[in-house]
Amino acid sequence: MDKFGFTLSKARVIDLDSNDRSIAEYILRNEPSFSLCIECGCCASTCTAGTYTPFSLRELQILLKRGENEKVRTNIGKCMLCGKCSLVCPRGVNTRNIIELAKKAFKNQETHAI
Amino acid sequence: MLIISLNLMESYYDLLMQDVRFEEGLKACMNCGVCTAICPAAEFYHYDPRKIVDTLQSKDNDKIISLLKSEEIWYCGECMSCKLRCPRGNTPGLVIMALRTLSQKLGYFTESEKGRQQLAIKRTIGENIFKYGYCVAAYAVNPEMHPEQGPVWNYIIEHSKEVYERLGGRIDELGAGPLRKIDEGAKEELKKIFDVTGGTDFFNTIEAHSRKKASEMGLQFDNNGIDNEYFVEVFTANNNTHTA
Amino acid sequence: MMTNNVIVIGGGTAGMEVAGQLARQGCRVTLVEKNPETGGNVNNWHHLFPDRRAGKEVIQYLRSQIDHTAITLITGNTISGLRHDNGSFLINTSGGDTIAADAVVVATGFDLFRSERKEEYGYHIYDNVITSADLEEMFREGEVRLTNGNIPQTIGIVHCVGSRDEKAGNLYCSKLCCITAVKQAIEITEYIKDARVYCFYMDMRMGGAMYEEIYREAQEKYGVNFIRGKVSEVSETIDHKLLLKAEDTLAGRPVKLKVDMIVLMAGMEMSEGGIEVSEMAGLNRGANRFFAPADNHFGSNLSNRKGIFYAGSCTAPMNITETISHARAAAAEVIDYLKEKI
Amino acid sequence: MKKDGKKQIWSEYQKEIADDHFFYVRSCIRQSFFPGSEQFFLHFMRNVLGKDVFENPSHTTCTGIGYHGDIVPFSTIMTVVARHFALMKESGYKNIAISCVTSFGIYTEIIETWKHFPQELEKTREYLLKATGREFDIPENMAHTSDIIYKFRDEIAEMAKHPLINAETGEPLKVVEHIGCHYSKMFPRSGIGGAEFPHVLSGLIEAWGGEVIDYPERRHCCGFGFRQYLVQANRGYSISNTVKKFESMEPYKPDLVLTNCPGCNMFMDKWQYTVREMDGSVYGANGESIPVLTYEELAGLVMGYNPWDLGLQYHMVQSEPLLRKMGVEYDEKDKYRTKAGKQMPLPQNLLNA
Repeated sequence: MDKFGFTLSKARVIDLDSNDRSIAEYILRNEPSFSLCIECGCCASTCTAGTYTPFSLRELQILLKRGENEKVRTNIGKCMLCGKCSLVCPRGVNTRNIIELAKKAFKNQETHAI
Repeated sequence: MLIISLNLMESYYDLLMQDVRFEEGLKACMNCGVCTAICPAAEFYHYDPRKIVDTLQSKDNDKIISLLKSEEIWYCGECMSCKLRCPRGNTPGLVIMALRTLSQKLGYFTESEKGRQQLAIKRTIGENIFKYGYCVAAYAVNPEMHPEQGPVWNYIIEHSKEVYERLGGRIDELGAGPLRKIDEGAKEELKKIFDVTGGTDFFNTIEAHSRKKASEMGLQFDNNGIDNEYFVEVFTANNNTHTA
Repeated sequence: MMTNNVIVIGGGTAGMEVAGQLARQGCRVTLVEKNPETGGNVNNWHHLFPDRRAGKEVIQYLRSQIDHTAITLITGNTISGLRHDNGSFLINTSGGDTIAADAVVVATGFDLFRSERKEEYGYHIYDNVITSADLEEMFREGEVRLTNGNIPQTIGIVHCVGSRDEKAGNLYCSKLCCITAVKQAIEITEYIKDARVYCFYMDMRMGGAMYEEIYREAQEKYGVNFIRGKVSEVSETIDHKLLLKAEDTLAGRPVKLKVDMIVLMAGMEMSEGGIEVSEMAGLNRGANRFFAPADNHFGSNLSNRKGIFYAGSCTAPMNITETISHARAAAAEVIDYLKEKI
Repeated sequence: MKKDGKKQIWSEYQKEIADDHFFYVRSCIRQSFFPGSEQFFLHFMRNVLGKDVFENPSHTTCTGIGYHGDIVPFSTIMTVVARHFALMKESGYKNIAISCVTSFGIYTEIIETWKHFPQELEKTREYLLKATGREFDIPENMAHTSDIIYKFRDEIAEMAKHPLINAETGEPLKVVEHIGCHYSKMFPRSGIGGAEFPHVLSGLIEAWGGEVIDYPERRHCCGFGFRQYLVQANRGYSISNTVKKFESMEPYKPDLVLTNCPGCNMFMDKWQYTVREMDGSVYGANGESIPVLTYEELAGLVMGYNPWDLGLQYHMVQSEPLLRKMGVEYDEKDKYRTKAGKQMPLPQNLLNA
């Protein structure tokens, strides 16, 4: 806190012009069904992790597509990879594989391999 | 003090509906997000007016209670930009005003850091109204509480007589003119209007619930003024969970 | 069967179809069209959903429908009077003719929403904010270009312009704009390699045959981005790009995006010509300003006045398939009416 | 950008503004921070145009800041406003001229509420009678004082000594207009030019020779946010929103910001100081801050009034860069003198000084 008793705030707006969408593009190349989501939320409603924690697979996919990677990175570990999401998806999205790929991409990013 | 005894079966939605601003502000939301898109509060706070309106139209009592006790209903700046755009004719800003009024009537406002600030607004702007007949008057804007006004404000307050005199100001003088002293009769009428319309009760309600909360928090509370621990706490506290 | 005279008001899809059907059933038909040419709104559409048939082909089909000796076509004329006299209708045209008819079919169609009325989108103010109809014109000319001649790389498509919007005075869904957006998004990516297209929608209303499949194709094959949120405002940046603001409602946060071009999916409104006819003939209209059929289920071609029938999108937004079906049903109703009358 | 589209919109949002006989109500913020503005308005109306503008000394705050700070109930503010209408009726006036945009928005909202909920009007009549014994009529004509300056903009242009033209280059000055949210966003019909492309200030700028800057965050709120400024802990909201606007207008290198709302004027002026203190950011060209003027101050400058009688020296951002561009001759020695001509000490650390 500075001499004024308040500070500037960071904007929450999703800025599609500056956000990094390389992880989304990587996932899309390796799992084309990533493009098919219609945001119905079936994955999130069947998700075991989502039942007990504020974790939404539907939102996670949106955030990846928008390049809001930090928010995904801090949450993705909650997924237990049970695969029920893929089972219920009406568009045949392989959500489980998307999670695996995202984790891999984050890891690669950390080791500068992407 | 204003007491609302709430029948357990009574719905908070119906209570809100008694406020014409709520009736005017909430018709039917289709979650399009035009309000949030341009909302100055959504830009910086964890705030989404669309979600608040959607929660309210669910009429879910528990969810409405949580809202009344929440931080988020205090994030709106009441710029009313949302009213201009809503394709369903809703006004999230008016809905927020109704929520804030009810939250204060029920004493829920002291449950949140942002809500507790109502005492600070009452003790500054609210007291100014009775004392001066103005919400804001130069001599009530203390440079110490407003360092952001910059050195020019220190200067103006230090030399207020000369500064305002040159610009036509009439501090401490009756009659027309800027910053004129408002006559006692007018201030008395203002006070009576507050008494008759529930404004005084509303002030007292804010005070009573704040006093109670101060004691819960173990903070010193005076019945007047701004030199007490509770006032300083609500005026300055920021737990840094409100913004990104 | 006795020869009956029928007047059809409006020479677009519905009017031409109903005229052709009636002529083949033995009626003498006068078809009055306000524009110099027949075809109505379809003239403005280069290609059509769902199969991207050329708009011209539909026009050709419709013109062949009215190529009949029993049809008199009067173009460049509006209706200036309509009255009922001794069991028949007397209709005045703006050209000064008076036509007698045993039945009237109103096929006045729709007007495209005037997008400048959504002031916050800056149509007619900011360069490179265009409508779906303007884009069809570009497709017809074979080039999608910005006003400075450059090729746009990022394009934003705004759904629900003038539809589902109290501020625009239209509470209803225009029904065709979602699929138009998807069709045009695909076409843009075909015209401009590597173009990034973003559709801002409230709901994807893919209720027609093949619509959902095309939507899926747009996602899967063409990489069109869909963001759920109504665009709140458009502004111009110093480098002459357009800044879009919406909420990404599925992420629960505001979103902004700079694009080169914005395409507004203008909705459908009751035509001005239709409103004039309704006032002249005392025909009821609904809260959406379109003609109100006598019955929503069994009488969508019937009006509140005996002998006056409706065909096509003067009663509600309809696509071409529906318009043609509705026009054929109108012809059947007219024939029934004329039989009973005798 | 096509001007004709805007003209079309402006033509659709014209409102009737009375020509004479105004009942004037002051603004808490304008009279505290820009008292020279209100005084110029009254001088211009009364002495230059010869109009009748009456100020009843018994009028008070409308309590609008308290209302939007959510400590004043709706019934209370409706009755306070009704009292002003009663004073107006008693003084024999039918046209109200409102100095504050928050007040203007509130008066508009209240009258609209009375139209939709007639029981609220009846209740207000009862409350006012009970509390004060007064009765009121709803004004026949209601204008913000910027509407009135807009009405007489061409008269001002005719008298202009210093049009909004760079005296050295002959180029029009680049002016950012900022309209207070409560001027027309709630009720677009209540504002000249509506809410998306208001003409109330851009019309002044054009009439006086300047060029209007349309920048992406033009429509965004100044950041006041009532409680978001009134309470220290919340001021990050307020300044962050203002910064968002300044960052958006910066590339256009504006020569000045013109406002019609006293709050906006104060924030856009003062926050330039605060943000510079916080992180060193400055938004004008050549490392200068951007002067922020009220429409009355600008009208006064254009007409050739002494900037120090208008009160420009009491802004945080000093206006000398603008005065030089406009070719305004000013007396540096007169800047900090009392009414009687006595030299005062000089303030330190102002911007552009």
